[in-house]
Amino acid sequence: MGSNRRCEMAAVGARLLRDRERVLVGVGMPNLAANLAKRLHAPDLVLVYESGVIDAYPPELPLSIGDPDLVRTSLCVLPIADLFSQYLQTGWIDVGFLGGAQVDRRGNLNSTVIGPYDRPKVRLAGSGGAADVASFARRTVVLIPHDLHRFPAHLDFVTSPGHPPGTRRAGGPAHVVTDLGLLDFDSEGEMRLIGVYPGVTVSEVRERTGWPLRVASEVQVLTPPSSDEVAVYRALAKGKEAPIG
Amino acid sequence: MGSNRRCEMAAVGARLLRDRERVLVGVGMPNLAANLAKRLHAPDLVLVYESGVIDAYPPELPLSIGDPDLVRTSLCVLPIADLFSQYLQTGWIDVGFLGGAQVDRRGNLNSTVIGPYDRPKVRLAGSGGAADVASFARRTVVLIPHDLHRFPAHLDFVTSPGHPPGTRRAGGPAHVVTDLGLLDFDSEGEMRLIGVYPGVTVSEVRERTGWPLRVASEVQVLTPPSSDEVAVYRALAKGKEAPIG
Amino acid sequence: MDVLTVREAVRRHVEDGQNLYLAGFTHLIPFAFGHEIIRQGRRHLTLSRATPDLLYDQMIAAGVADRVVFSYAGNPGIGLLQAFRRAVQAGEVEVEEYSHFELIARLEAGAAGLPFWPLRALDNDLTRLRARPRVKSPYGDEDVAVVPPLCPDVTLLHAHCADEDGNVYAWGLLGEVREAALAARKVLVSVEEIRPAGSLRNQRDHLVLPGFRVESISVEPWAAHPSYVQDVYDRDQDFYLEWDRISRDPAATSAWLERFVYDIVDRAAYLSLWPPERLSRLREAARIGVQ
Amino acid sequence: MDVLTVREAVRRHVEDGQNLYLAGFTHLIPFAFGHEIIRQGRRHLTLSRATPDLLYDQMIAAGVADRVVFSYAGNPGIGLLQAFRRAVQAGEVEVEEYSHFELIARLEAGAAGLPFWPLRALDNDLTRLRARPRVKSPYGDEDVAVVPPLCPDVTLLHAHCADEDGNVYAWGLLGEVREAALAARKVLVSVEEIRPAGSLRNQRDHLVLPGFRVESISVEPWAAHPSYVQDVYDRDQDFYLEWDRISRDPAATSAWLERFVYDIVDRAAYLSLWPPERLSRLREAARIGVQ
Repeated sequence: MGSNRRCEMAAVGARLLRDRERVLVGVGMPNLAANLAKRLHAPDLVLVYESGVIDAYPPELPLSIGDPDLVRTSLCVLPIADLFSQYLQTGWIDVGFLGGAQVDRRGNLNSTVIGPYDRPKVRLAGSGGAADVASFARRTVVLIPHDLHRFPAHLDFVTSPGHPPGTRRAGGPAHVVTDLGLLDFDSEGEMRLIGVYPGVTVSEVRERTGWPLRVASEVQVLTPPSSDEVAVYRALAKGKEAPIG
Repeated sequence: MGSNRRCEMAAVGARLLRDRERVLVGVGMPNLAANLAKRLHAPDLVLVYESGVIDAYPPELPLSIGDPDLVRTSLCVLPIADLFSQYLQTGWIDVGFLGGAQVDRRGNLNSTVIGPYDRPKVRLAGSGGAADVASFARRTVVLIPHDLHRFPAHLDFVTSPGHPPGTRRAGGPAHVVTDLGLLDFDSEGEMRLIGVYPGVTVSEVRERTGWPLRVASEVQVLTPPSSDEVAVYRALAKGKEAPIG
Repeated sequence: MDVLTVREAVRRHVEDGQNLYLAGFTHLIPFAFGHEIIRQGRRHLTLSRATPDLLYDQMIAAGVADRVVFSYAGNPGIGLLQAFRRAVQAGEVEVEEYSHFELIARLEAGAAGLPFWPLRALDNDLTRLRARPRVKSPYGDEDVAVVPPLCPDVTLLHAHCADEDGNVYAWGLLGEVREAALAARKVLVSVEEIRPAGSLRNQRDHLVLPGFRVESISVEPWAAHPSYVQDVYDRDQDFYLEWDRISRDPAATSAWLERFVYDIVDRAAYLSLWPPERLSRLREAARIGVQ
Repeated sequence: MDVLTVREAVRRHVEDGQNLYLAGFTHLIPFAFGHEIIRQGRRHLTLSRATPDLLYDQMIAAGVADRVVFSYAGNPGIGLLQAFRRAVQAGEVEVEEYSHFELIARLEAGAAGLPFWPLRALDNDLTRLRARPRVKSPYGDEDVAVVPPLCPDVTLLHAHCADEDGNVYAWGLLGEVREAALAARKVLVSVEEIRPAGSLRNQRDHLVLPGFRVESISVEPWAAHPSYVQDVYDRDQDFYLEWDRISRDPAATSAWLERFVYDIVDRAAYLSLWPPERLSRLREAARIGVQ
């Protein structure tokens, strides 16, 4: 994925966050996009990290959710138990902002295994807080590169729940941001393409999706990153290419 | 109860605490006696108050378990939830050092009501942490003036559990210190007189107890307060007569 | 989050029949809020608090409460709460009673949004009388007691300070303050002082509640008198003793409420009734202790 | 409480087959203890930790573990744990896996001495695969998920400092450190420095564990390298990246373990293998951030 597409992805992700919302920020691209939003249209965005950090404003992009800068700029640091039990479980997190290895048409995420659970072909990192965030945040936004491996017809493992078969649950996945465009979920809880970056075609997106992808009646062409978005993106991403994605 | 008897009671209570033990200290006479112990034979006694204070060393006798001096001299202050759940419930408190309005032959304490619960003749303060302390401390010591009202044949209400009928439970009441003497519990969990202050007779104790009191084969005459004990007692109790008892 | 007077905060957010938790453990007891609730004539309240203290004794005497949920109804270090005692003995208020551990477990269930909270069972008459349910562990033969959540409609608390974003800071004994706030539908806070947004960021160890959990902040110095604020003013122990005397006599109790609650308009008027030397002494005493 | 070398603490208190929790969340990771356990050749351990991190990757590569209890087995901000991944794929270690919330709930049950801990159920494949039990609330129709306690035989942790009474102080991200310690049968602590008894009393907001819950204190500066200690030294991010490369190759992994673990006698020897400038840079970076 080129740097341009990363920037588009970060900008589109950032725009989905509204000022004053409380967003639980996952590592990688979600971290980049949330920090972008906070520096632009959402200065009072409350960045929450599963490490227990509430309302961080890191001067640089933190390398991980456990960066010492997050602590230094935070409102407070909670024991993880309290964050998950008293803030997340009770609905005080507006947005779960997540990455993942794979996503399916219901917005289920797999970050556990490729292949059978008990003898995996590839053993991934596992849930961390992702399953909890996907279950309890008021909505989730998933940021993930768009290709056939990451958008399979069938997930080997559901780590973080999306929408149940046939219905759309309150909460759960609201949007998926990829390096091709923007997707949401229809009233049946099925993923649907609603926007593409300039130069991306709907059929290209379909080709890189492992199931017959639903497409909104009107697919918008997403506004390219503004010069502000590009500038802030570049400053944030500088020297941090390795950890993102 | 005269000041002499208070001093004897505090001294005998204090002597039951061993250095380095963790003692959860109730308000009133237990507070006085525990502070006496810490200033004499048990300098590393860990004074714990149900307000969440761990290892206090108040320069003066605290007026209540919520005294600001307790905080200033403490090792730390815990949320009450953590103190009760992670320290008391798990057996890390060696001694519950309690007062009470009434005690019976099994060491049950009443600090809730005189008369029927739903329409009490006298409504008392209730458990606070006493029921929890009596249930979970490794042993309890009760400090209480000795008279027929406070040692009834039958309690109107069991606030803090003693020994169950017919058996002695692990933990539970170990000693009762009164202004007449010292009592323990035999292998059946029944209260038993084991010591009297100089000048107190066994029959006097029996007369002021609401049931036929068991008496050890040898009742010792308790060593009177030493000059050190008297001096420290006086310094602690000075100007604090009202709250004690 | 709004910055409101105590009067306005109570007017907007406290309603007849609600379950209130006026939090603060031995210090930080929100007397200004309690007195304002009396003055505004709220009725049929459920007053929840581990340690009702003098504040609930006064509120019960003023007739605002139908029910008290508590674990220790004493005048700390002094004796009983006389107005509470009388009201219970006369059957004028209902009581719902727990041990400290049980009551705080109820708040923990509320703060975590769970339908119950587990703890080891107490073998006492409260357990027997109220037939406290138990739950069997699916991991063995043990069963544990469980208590239901306590979710106050409004939790009111006093703190050392807040910033303009509503972030609330306090230290010293916090007892069950945090849980009582997190379990509530709404949280109203009075503070000794308010500071500019962002200026307390280096105080993160003292953060009690982030602004997004707070409905309103009211700047009200001395709002906790006669209780105390660690390092700011000491407990007015003389008044705790005086109240023991006043509250034994219903007429004296009414007279006190007339003079110190009903007849005044706000906290400034309340404070003007106390000799300035008495208040300075309490400030002094608190500062002597500060290292 | 004893003051022991890391070697002596491990020798006395860590046994084959135990369930260990090497605590510390993203910082304060007790590498000195972990390396000593490798050196002393412990076997058949269960390694529990929410975030296994490089430390468990190294311990797994060294063959000390039969089983890993965890919730996120990643190299933070970088990718996967390669030795862990290989061992799981080859069936050489068993995994027992949770979400963060579930794993920490297990520690809370352990710390409270209860047979289970409640939380809202997760509708995912881990729940289905492991048939996580639920418990019905006696207060309504809801049921909740419950997890069993996790009680490590030994929890080992690193902290900023301790006093001679064994009281342990740390700050910054504490994650699940306190619960992991309180749930354990024994707690071993390494610290950057030890101070005279009583001299840290004004640091009560940073107290993690009172001395009476601690088995031994070991003074071991830099014990958390390559992880960090807030305000003391920064994470050695270059090594976290290097490990990603080293650990992809079993031979390189073994060579690293030979050089940095097996071939040295203690932490001082380990530190002598790193360029002093590199370590000073990490100290410098941590201090720049301190206000």
